[in-house]
Amino acid sequence: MTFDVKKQAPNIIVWVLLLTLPLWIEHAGSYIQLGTQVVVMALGAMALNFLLGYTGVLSFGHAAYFGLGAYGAGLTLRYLAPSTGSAIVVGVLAGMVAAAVIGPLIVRLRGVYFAMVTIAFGQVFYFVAFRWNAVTGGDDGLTNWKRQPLHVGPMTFDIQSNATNFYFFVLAIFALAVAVMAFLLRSPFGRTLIAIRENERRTRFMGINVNLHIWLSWMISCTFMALAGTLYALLNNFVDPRALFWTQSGTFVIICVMGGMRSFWGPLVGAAIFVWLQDYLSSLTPNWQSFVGLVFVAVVLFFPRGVLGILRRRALE
Amino acid sequence: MSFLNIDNVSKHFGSLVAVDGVSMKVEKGECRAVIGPNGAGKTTFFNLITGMLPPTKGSVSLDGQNLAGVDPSQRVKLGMARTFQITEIFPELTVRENIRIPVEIAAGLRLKPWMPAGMAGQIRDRVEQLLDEGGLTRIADRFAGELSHGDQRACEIMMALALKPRLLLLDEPTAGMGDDETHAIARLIKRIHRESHMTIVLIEHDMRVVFNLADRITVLAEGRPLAEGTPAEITANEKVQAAYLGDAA
Amino acid sequence: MTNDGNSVRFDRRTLLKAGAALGALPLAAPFVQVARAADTIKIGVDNPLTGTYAALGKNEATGMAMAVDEINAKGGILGRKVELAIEDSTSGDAGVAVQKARKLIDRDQVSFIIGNINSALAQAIANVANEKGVIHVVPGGHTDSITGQNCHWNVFRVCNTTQTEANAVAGSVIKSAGKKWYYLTPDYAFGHTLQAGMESAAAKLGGTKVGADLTPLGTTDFSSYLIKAQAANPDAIIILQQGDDGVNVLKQAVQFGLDKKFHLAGAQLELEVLLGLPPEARVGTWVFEWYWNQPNVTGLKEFVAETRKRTGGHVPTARTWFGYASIHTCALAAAQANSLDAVKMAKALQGFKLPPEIALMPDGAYYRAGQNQLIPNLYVGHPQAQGKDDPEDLFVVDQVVKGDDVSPTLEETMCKQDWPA
Amino acid sequence: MTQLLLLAVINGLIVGAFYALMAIGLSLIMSLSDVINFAHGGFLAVGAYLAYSMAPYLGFWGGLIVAPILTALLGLLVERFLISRVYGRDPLYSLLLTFGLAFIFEDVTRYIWGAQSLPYQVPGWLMAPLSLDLFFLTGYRVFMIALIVLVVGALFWVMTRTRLGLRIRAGTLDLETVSVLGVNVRVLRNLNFGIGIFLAGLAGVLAAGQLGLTPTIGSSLIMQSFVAIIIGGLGSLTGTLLGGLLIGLAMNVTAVFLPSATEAVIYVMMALVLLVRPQGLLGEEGRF
Repeated sequence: MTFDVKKQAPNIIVWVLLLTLPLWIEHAGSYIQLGTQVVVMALGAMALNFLLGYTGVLSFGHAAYFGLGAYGAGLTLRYLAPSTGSAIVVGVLAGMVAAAVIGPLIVRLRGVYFAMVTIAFGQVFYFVAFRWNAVTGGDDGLTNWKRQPLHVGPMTFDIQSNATNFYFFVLAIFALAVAVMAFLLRSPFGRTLIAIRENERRTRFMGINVNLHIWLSWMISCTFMALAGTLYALLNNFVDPRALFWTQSGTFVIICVMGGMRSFWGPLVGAAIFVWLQDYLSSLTPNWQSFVGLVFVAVVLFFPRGVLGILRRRALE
Repeated sequence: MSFLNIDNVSKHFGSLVAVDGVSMKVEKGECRAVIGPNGAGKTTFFNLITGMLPPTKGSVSLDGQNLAGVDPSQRVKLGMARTFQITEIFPELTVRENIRIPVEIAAGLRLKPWMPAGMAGQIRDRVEQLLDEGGLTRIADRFAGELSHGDQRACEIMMALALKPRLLLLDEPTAGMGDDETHAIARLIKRIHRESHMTIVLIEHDMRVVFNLADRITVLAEGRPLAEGTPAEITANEKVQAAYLGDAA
Repeated sequence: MTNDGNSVRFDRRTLLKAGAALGALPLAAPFVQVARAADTIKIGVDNPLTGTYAALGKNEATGMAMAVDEINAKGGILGRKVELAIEDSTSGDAGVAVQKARKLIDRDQVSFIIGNINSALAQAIANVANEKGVIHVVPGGHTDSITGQNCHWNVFRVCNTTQTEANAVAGSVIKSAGKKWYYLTPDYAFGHTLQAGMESAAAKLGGTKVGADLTPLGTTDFSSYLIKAQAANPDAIIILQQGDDGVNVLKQAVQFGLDKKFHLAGAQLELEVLLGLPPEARVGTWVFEWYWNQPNVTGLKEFVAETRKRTGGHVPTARTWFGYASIHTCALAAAQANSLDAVKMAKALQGFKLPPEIALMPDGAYYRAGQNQLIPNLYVGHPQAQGKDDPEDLFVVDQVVKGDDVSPTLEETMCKQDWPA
Repeated sequence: MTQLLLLAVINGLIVGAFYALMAIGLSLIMSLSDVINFAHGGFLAVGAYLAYSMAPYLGFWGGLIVAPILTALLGLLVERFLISRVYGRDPLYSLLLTFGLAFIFEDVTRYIWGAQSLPYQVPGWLMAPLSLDLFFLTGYRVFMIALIVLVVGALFWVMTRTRLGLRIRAGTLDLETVSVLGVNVRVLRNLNFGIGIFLAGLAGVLAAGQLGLTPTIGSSLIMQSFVAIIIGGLGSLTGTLLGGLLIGLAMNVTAVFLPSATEAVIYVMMALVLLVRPQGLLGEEGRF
């Protein structure tokens, strides 16, 4: 195996930028928590893109699994154990189990119908979090807990009060998750998913049980989404039902599309743009919602391939 | 017992009877053509064989195994591969990847989240072999969606072959093609048939192709079997001439 | 990770460009930053501008702007000009509110932070402000815990606790309606504590609960709850919903004629809700936290006139005053302490009495020491369908209550302040 | 308890009829154009605000008629210049487009009419309850039901008896064939969208009579409409109507016994329906 610099250039650029982020983010007029949020949202969007961009299945209800991860982590720290590690494990399991159960109900559906049903199922979790006041804190959110310092053997990493350490913690998990997803997409199984996206009928007539593969892809996607959710909860030391609300799902979809659904790093680029833009616009004008809406419309009408899609096309020409 | 045994199948859509009591026996290694005028129910008949539609009546069996209730993807595992009237390929992938996916599936890797040690070379060789057989090597790195109609069709046939089927079903393989392309595809099918003794069932409109390729011909008209026989017998059949060849000629 | 195959396909130039674009994004943004001039003092505002509480947020913002102009006209804080850094907290997304609080404190280096109308968001911001040691003023989030169980040395509150409001109104309701109450309570912290407050206040006067329903925030159709309430046959239906929910429940209750069968009452009512109701639904017994039409209050006329000038003729609401008093609290704290040191300012505010032209109520208002809760007057009364002299004069004050008489004692609040060593 | 239950049932049907009105509009658009119109709630709010603004000049009745028509015209324009541009593309794009439009609608209505909830008045004689026992049967709610029955009836008539309706229904089943037969699909979809938005506008005016008028008035109603469509079956107007009534009923009955499950119950129903009949109660098999 030789190291192909040309091929690796995108990866190198992405990782150099992410690893040096704490050095330049404040000079760029931003702040480290926003950088952490970009990485968290990017992980969520890349998880969604596993299903959306690489399996071609349109879920509009992924916020539910994001929120389940977040609540799983928050509830663990609040009630079970003061351990960041277990919080993440519980959150991820919560998302995975829910996805496994709901999967069989929806894998038979396609297109807008699939989208609508995923939204509606997502709302179940929203209402549970919203109404089960005694446990989840209801609309007020789940409070009175904090992410805990990380103990690895005799060493302790202070990710609790040190924002930069927490950033690197999130980045490490992001790297691991992204590596697993990339590895899966390059495997024979991953290629069957791409085959389903490209042509479901052809794939079925290759002897693939399409529904089973979509279910697996759905579960993988939701599991990583839940992982992103746990990090989101840890970032804010807070969870509320809005993390589960269906409009949050729309945000993830637009992030994927904006960055470029067909590019591996597209969702990361999309997350960087979206998070920054929303932060910027909402400081600038109380009518930021209109601008966010306009961004949606503009992306759909003029940049359906997303930033990386456009760049790639131009490069090909 | 014949290799493919279709016994008295019918398909009703509401009050419309698309296929009405058709039986057909295809022997191992045979190349069978199904012909008939437009609306004769050929494609529906095909869909009954491949399991895309459940028959209203009758049964289909392959190599002695009854296929009732077996869904399309499982029929593929039993050795049935097909192409479609409108080419079904992976347009945004390269031709090589189009072939590679069914090769991996045939190697039993459909659910493998990693490439097993030692398989990579084997898979690569098989892909190159299929590309070569299909005459696709020169365009292996182009996106399938950009290819000419004939090349796409060749790609689709090789994708079906990559699955190592025992029965190959081709739905109008030369539909909408010019003379050169038609000729090339016919040659490809002929070579596959000759070299691998593959059992083939094809629907075809172009009579030159049919008489060139088929060992036997089944004629359908208005969903019913009209005649069956060797090309020579069919040419001589008056019913067929009246119903079909007459207005086709 | 290598990118062989089409599935994960890249092009080097693409990514170079993308990388450049990604890097350039924040670089292109320094103009976002409000000038960080050394001679201005910044007050961060983390309050809703969109969603359910947008109308309330806007009124608070008006009051804040008025206060800033007054302070600057008199030379600013410690001789430095005051400037607001305003962020939209949204009406319910605490994640956003927390993010914005961090942004205001870390990046904009504000000396004070103001917010929030939503109690949950106020509590979340309070935790950030406490972690960073910045003075935080809550203008209008009522949940008791903010200046109770979860109180902090640096967190001050202008509006009342729900228990105070309940204590103020309970007697009047029992007197005018009767002792059997059915509660319709919004299902979030504010509603829960308000109902608990009403129950405990009523219990002291012999009132009983005959039933209660929790309604989720954002409920539009209250008919099923109203059906249950009337079946319980209470003396009074206690409506604790606020904002849009309050408008919806009152509108429907009156359409069903329930105001003629039972007494409709509640604790907190706001002018914004009354303005959103059709005249026939302006009924019941309630408490206002501040009202614009009061005789003999120093500076009130001028305040009303200035508000009208800024809002196209509208009168100030309690929210306008909350915003106004919040900003003045910051300026007064700095002046009193003669310093911008948060601990010194917080100490200076213990027991601090607001000057009358800022308190704008008959008996004035002061921050109770050890709790940081403002103790003002409360106004118990009833709405009127149409204002006599002014279309926005929709509330008739029957009784001005002294905050000291109805506030829970310091022990009852369970506040234990956590002063830094 | 029996009486309470009876009241809940009647009330549930009233509320359900309203959900159905909104859901039918959504369902029409979804079946013919394959678009989930997230902006439906936004159109509803526009209808309500237009009626409010016109009330001083046209009165309640004028507003009731004119506002939905104006909303429908706005719908035609939005469809013609924005939504029609994403037909034939991945459904993802139409979803994102209407999602973005929903943001814009909410914000623009807030910009024009303000965030403050506005009092919308219906004629006094409609306000009183019809009887003391069935106090929730106000004149207004009875009127609302009558109007919904009338409009839905008219819609069914249009769909089964007129050429436009037949074409829409045929297009829902097989758009390709319809276009081959020489029907202008573009115009068909445009008009169909207009009809859907008309229903949203009407729902808006009716809602404003009961609810406070705020920019978010529509977004809180849209999710119930989705569930009504899924339960009833996409592509079947009768199914959607049934779905609307069922969820109204379920929510109100649940509110009596287990109030905290009021919202969740309709999703449980949806899951059950999907499990047993994925195409919905009256949906056609094989459509999805």
